[in-house]
Amino acid sequence: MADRKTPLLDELEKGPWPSFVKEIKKSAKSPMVQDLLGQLERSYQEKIGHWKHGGLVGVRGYGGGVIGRYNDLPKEFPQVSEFHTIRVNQPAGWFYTSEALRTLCDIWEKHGSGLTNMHGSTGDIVFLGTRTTELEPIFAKLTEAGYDLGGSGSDMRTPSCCAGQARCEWACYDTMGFTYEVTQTYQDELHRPAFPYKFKIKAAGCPNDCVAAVARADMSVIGTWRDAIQIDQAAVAEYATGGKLNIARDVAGRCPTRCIAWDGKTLFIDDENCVKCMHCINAMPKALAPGKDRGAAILVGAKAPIVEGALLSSVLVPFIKMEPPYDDIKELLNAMWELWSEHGKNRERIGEFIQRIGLGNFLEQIGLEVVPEMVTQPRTNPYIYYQLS
Amino acid sequence: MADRKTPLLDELEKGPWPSFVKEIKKSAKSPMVQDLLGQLERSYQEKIGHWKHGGLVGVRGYGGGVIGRYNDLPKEFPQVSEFHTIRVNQPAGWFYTSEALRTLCDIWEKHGSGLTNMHGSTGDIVFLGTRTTELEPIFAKLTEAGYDLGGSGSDMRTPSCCAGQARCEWACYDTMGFTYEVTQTYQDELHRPAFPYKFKIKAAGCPNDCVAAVARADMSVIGTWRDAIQIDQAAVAEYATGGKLNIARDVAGRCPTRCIAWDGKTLFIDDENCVKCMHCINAMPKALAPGKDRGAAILVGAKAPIVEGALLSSVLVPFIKMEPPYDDIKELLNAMWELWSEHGKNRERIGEFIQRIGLGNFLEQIGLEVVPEMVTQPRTNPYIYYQLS
Amino acid sequence: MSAEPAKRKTDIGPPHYEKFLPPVIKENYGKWKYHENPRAGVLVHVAHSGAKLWSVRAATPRLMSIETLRLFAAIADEFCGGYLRFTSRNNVEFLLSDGGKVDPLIARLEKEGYPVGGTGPAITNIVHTQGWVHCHSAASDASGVVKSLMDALFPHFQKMELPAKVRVAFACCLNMCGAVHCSDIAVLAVHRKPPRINNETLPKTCEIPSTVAACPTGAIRPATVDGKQTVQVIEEQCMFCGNCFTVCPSMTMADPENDGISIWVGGKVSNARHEPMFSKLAIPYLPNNPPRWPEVVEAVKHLVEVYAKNARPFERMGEWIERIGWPRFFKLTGLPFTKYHIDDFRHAGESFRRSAHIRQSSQG
Amino acid sequence: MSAEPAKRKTDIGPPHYEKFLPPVIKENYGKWKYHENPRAGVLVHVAHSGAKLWSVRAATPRLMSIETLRLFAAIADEFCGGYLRFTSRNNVEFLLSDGGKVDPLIARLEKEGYPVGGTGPAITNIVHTQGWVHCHSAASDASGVVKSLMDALFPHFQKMELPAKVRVAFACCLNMCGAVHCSDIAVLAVHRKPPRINNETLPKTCEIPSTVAACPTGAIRPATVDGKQTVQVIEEQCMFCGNCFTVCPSMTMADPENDGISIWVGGKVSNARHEPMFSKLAIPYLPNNPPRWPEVVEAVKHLVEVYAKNARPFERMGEWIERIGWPRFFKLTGLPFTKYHIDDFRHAGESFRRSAHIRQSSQG
Ligand code: SRM
Ligand code: SRM
Ligand code: SRM
Ligand code: SRM
Ligand code: SF4
Ligand code: SF4
Ligand code: SF4
Ligand code: SF4
Ligand code: SF4
Ligand code: SF4
Ligand code: SF4
Ligand code: SF4
Repeated sequence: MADRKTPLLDELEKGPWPSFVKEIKKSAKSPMVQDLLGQLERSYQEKIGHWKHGGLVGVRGYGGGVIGRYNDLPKEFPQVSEFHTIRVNQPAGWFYTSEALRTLCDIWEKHGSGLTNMHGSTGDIVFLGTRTTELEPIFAKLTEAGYDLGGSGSDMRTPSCCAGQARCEWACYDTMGFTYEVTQTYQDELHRPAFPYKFKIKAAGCPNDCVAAVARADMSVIGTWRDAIQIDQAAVAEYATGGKLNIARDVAGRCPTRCIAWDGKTLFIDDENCVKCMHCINAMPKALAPGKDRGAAILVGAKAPIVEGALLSSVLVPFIKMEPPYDDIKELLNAMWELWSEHGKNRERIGEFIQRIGLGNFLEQIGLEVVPEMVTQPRTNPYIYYQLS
Repeated sequence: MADRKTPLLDELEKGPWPSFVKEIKKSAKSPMVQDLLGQLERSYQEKIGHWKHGGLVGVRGYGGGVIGRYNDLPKEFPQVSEFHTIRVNQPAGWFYTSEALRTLCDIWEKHGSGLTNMHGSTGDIVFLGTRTTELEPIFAKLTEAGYDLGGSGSDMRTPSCCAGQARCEWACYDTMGFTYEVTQTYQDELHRPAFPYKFKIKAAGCPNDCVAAVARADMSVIGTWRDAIQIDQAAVAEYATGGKLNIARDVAGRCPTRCIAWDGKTLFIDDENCVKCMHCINAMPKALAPGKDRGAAILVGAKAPIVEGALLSSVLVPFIKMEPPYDDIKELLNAMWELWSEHGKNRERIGEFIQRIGLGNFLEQIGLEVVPEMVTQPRTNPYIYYQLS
Repeated sequence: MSAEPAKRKTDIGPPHYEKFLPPVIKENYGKWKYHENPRAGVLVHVAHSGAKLWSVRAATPRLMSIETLRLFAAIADEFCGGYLRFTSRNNVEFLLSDGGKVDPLIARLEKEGYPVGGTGPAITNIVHTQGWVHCHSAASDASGVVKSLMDALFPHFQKMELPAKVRVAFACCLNMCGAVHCSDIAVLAVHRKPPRINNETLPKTCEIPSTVAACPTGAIRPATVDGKQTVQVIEEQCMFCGNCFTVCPSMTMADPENDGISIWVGGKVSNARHEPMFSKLAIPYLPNNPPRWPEVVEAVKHLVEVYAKNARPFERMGEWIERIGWPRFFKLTGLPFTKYHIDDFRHAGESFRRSAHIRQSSQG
Repeated sequence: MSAEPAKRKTDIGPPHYEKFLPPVIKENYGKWKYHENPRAGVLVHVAHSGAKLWSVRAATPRLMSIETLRLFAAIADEFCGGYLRFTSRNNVEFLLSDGGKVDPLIARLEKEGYPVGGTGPAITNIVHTQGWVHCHSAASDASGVVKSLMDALFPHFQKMELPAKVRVAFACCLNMCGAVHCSDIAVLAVHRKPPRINNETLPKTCEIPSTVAACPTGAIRPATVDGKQTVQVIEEQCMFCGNCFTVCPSMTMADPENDGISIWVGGKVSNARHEPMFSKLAIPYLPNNPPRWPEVVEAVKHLVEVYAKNARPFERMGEWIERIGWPRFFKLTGLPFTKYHIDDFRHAGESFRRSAHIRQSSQG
């Protein structure tokens, strides 16, 4: 069948940035991709998508991992009348070997469009477009090769994390180890949706939060430390004389709590007032490092706007030591999930749930003590639900 | 009739701070006050008040100015079975002459308890306690002497203001002149409740806000300026050497926008970024003064918690010249009152009303242009009510 | 406007303030240059003309007998041509054009029991309300608590040795007539039991729809009790604000055992440095203990002392706490942080800590 | 747990990452000392042992053919023993233990059309979503807008000359799969017409109670249209979020004429300096103009330029705007401030300026 004409899409082959159109065309030997090109060109002409509301498809025994997709132009583009997405759980930190990549490519070449997202926004390997009949064969081959599906629907979503200790000097705990551990522990929660709504976990090794955990995860695990920042004064002096950095203005002057003093010779940090924001360390990586007493802060509740408005995660546990097998965090997860599953409304994220029942009540229910670190300030309104003893 | 025994209240005659109990006893020749003492002692014993829910009483043709009060122990304390409060509109800035005070005392001695509050929390002279039958006579004598009642109920409440230009070098407009003018202009709105709820006006001459306008008035008029702060460098130098003030730390270091530079000799202010907070001027009154292009910012909506939670006023007009007869402000008031009276719910303060209908809609309705000064930041949620043209 | 017979005077408004201004003010109105604060309670305002105005500020209990007002009048006649004013915080100020009379005036006022002070970085009069003296809503008395507090805080009224002004306010119920919602230290009387409904009187005295509408949490439902139209309260949903009582006399809140006092800190009104701030909860509940409320007095004194010891010059209570952080505030004051301190009303979520900015090292 | 026959493999989870780590990482795992960023796209991490790891970051379109993945695999074999990874923003990183191979690798990648860059104070890949390529909700395409934007912003990918990182994100509907709510520059596709209800199919396809419950503003009411149980939308109450469509296929949002794109600024995720912040509305609407969305590209370029010109070192977009104030931001960018910029949802009042802190002098 002759290659389709795609004048509009062709415009997007131009320019220095790698082109997704070129990518699609690279796989255009697949008839599916031919029709995808045609349908997409049509969308570009008409300024409207041609996918219908997703239907429920999946692999046996799993409730998630596949996003069903059908088009509304089956006559014109029959090859993509079914064009489902498969979410494959990525290796922690998105590390691969060439061999691993080839294995995945071979499976996907045989059973799908050959198009992927590396990676989906939650972190999965996304296999973009196949038929219902291919789902079981793909699943069999994936598990054979040691891979499994990721999450979708009202389940625990595929956890993800930054490179952490694999490559970063600032990692305050083993983000990849932790992510692998929770993913394995909660395979059932990941594959069989049983929550009121989705629940995402993201693990960042330090407060720079390179996986946007605070904005995108129902549970955000953010590495931090409890003791003093490690300072190498000699190295500080080098930065001072290096001419690239104005320590007074750019480092001390930008410390959020103004807890850095710099007299031109020695850098003094009032660690009591340091909020572990990372800025000074970021600015002088050779001179400063997080302290030695490391762990993580656990925050909960981030989500996009739907329904009650977007939320960032908020502090649940100000500091916790991160030691395998992370039993305390698992207990916390179990307690939260139990409460939320029982009392959460349909499609109510845990962040919205907490606001509805009140953080104080939530903490009481899951048996966590209330500490002032959880809030920016105590209540200002006098509507207190006093409980008379 | 023998003086009552008030052992508990007597405890409050002790100590250095002037005693309200002594005050009450000073007027104890009045039988009313005798019973008041008795009833109050009883409240102190029982830890509960003995006043019943206020009933509607007043003077002919007025809907406000009197707070009806009856006790729940008419047998024990018949003299205070009726004990109404009269709110007398104070002179702007609470200035008096000895003669004026005596006039008020004479009227109140003849027709009431002889107890007062100088002043009520809204600003009125409060005559504390009299009978229904005394209301008309008191009103006649007050008007005779050139006084009138203040507000209560769902009306414009008695406006009040700081001493302003009468005594303060920082006053950016004539607070007392303005307050007198609006009070006189809106006598009908003040005396005949016709709003959804109360509406308070407070005028502060500068951002120090010595009448707490931003917290306690539905319309808060706060003096400010548009040009550069006036600096007398010589006087600054005196403060620098005076030894009392550390200009770098206490002045520049506390400027909210850090827009002050101090090199030990000259003080430089980046007025573009000055938010007119007053701090540097407060700290060096002999050296600094507000600019010459003076006026006021108009804020709306402050209130106590009932019903939706406490509010501070928010910016409605960032800057306005304050010139008698203040027609532009009157037009603004009329526009706001009209809209609020028509669409406000019963007992919905204007601050709550604005939040319910949306500030954007409110501005459109009253014909004010939207400017970014009205908000700390643009919206973060994407729920935009687009209107397609 | 007014439908009154012509002869009866109405709507004349207050007298014009000009009548009450001393000559020095009339002459220098709007022409002041600067001021000084030589001692607590004394302000000297200097005009561009060079003219000077001395203001001497004396304490008042706000609730005053006409005898006292007449005394003030007499003193004003004797020392300053009869000119005086009251302040927005209920102190009295005598306005002198002769500086020589300041000290004798102060001596006289002290002798009469109206001490001079309250200016500068000090504690001035406590804005307050009616309490048991006149209001039906009161969860405590106002004047008695204020008197007890000011007796204890009195040294700070006479000296100017605090880091900054400390504004203390009192309100006797959640209506907050004292506008305590923005004070360095706010003392707020609270009810802690749901309204007691009088089903006999309610149908006659209350408008049911507006009563239902009055409840911020929707805890009130219409109900029929033995044939009568009345209301019922879902008690778990009641947070004791008392707004139902304001609109409906048959729903009474006052309760001798459980009413009491809460304490809030860190509010401010001025724009100086930090924007205005609400007060935040420090102590959820202290007992009503007339005549001198020792627990409340102790708590407030303690807060002032900890603040005075730790804050830097010009730092208001709330600015100081922001600098050191709330966890440290609770440590320094030794106050427990409880479930009650976490907001759970409309915008509660806005007060959650939505970042990893945590003073991890200040555990100790 | 799983009720599957034993032989069928399930719930095995992802492969263990250790299998994929190069020796230099295995040996120095958790023992890194510091890093350097010698040029855009190249990171050198130095371990306490002295060992070094070079990471070379190349752009990807995220949507990739297996042919490209195989190419990456081949390149990895040739230059770094087959070790590579992808980043949280969809770039690819080749992991070298031999610094000598860095330049040749870069040359090779550039030749293949996968340019190197995106580190440091630069613009890296745009987090984005499916758009017309795969999603039913899309108000615009994702890949096309991103490609057009990155072509225009490309110099900032290759150089590190911005005051700080500028994170750009794209989402094709308010579900915000790109989590655009905390980006320096967020490009968000929007619907602007209420859902079109298909009363024929709705009764069969949608659960009416959950559809009604799905509406954040309560704009959806149950209704009966010629006998059929369906819903109706109070159009004035609809703000086009599309959540009804998510739960009910018979309420379609997409509209070729009125769908388009909004632009938001000043969000951030990191805790560095300022706490994380949401993005705020800058431009309410720009038209959908495929294939290259010129209006959107221009607007974003302009925002980056104004920021680059005015911000100070280390200042993220949102930190810069906070320093100069929003009024100045709108002046500098020449963008109109409209009614749409003022929040009017749940917590709107929290964004009002509740003080007199106003930059009065920056009118000009
Ligand atoms: C594939 C992916 C976008 C992408 O191109 O990468 C995606 C695609 C969809 N998302 Fe998402 N979401 C994806 C990450 C996200 C993220 C970002 C994240 O996870 O970090 C968010 C924002 C964070 C959050 O969870 O709040 C996100 C917030 C949503 C929402 C709004 C949820 C909310 O509570 O606000 C919906 C609507 C819903 O859940 O019904 C949604 C729904 C959807 C659906 C299933 C459409 C729908 O209404 O059912 C999309 C399927 C598109 C398709 O046909 O392929 N998607 N979605 C991402 C998952 C890939 C992966 O597994 O790695
Ligand atoms: C007398 C005074 C307190 C005082 O001792 O000074 C006072 C006394 C009462 N106030 Fe007030 N309010 C007084 C100033 C205030 C203030 C402060 C202010 O005006 O600056 C506030 C807070 C600011 C505000 O307006 O929000 C205030 C907020 C309230 C409220 C709550 C209104 C709200 O929207 O939150 C109520 C309840 C109501 O309006 O039904 C209320 C109601 C009342 C009532 C009428 C009781 C009632 O529920 O009907 C009180 C009568 C007490 C009595 O028997 O004398 N009072 N009230 C003040 C008026 C004196 C004067 O005219 O000068
Ligand atoms: C007399 C009075 C106005 C009136 O018309 O009655 C007044 C008078 C002055 N105030 Fe005030 N303020 C008065 C209530 C207030 C209030 C309102 C309140 O407390 O309810 C405030 C807002 C308080 C708050 O922020 O919570 C107030 C916040 C200020 C400030 C800002 C202080 C700060 O750093 O936040 C200044 C500037 C200063 O003190 O350096 C100030 C400065 C002044 C000056 C120096 C202005 C001047 O040059 O005349 C006056 C003497 C100050 C002093 O007492 O130390 N005045 N001042 C009020 C005296 C009350 C009293 O009896 O003690
Ligand atoms: C590779 C990656 C993590 C991963 O496991 O994939 C990563 C890696 C590094 N990040 Fe990151 N960050 C990565 C996504 C992020 C994200 C997440 C995002 O953008 O969605 C953030 C939060 C962004 C935000 O705040 O909106 C992020 C905020 C930072 C910061 C804080 C920057 C700031 O001033 O706010 C630093 C510190 C710095 O740059 O000095 C940092 C620093 C670093 C360092 C220097 C850490 C290290 O020593 O290895 C790494 C190289 C930085 C660089 O690219 O300039 N990384 N970094 C991600 C690369 C994405 C990409 O392809 O460009
Ligand atoms: S989040 Fe911290 S530890 Fe993880 S990669 Fe980023 S900087 Fe390193
Ligand atoms: S980490 Fe942040 S808060 Fe701590 S000292 Fe460094 S800059 Fe200051
Ligand atoms: S508000 Fe300003 S002008 Fe008025 S008295 Fe206070 S300081 Fe003076
Ligand atoms: S008035 Fe306030 S903002 Fe302006 S320069 Fe002085 S201290 Fe800074
Ligand atoms: S605060 Fe409450 S009790 Fe006190 S006067 Fe006001 S309404 Fe009455
Ligand atoms: S006290 Fe307040 S919360 Fe309780 S029922 Fe009455 S109005 Fe509702
Ligand atoms: S943002 Fe909306 S349109 Fe885009 S992928 Fe997510 S759900 Fe689909
Ligand atoms: S688009 Fe959103 S606001 Fe409009 S009806 Fe649907 S759910 Fe409600």
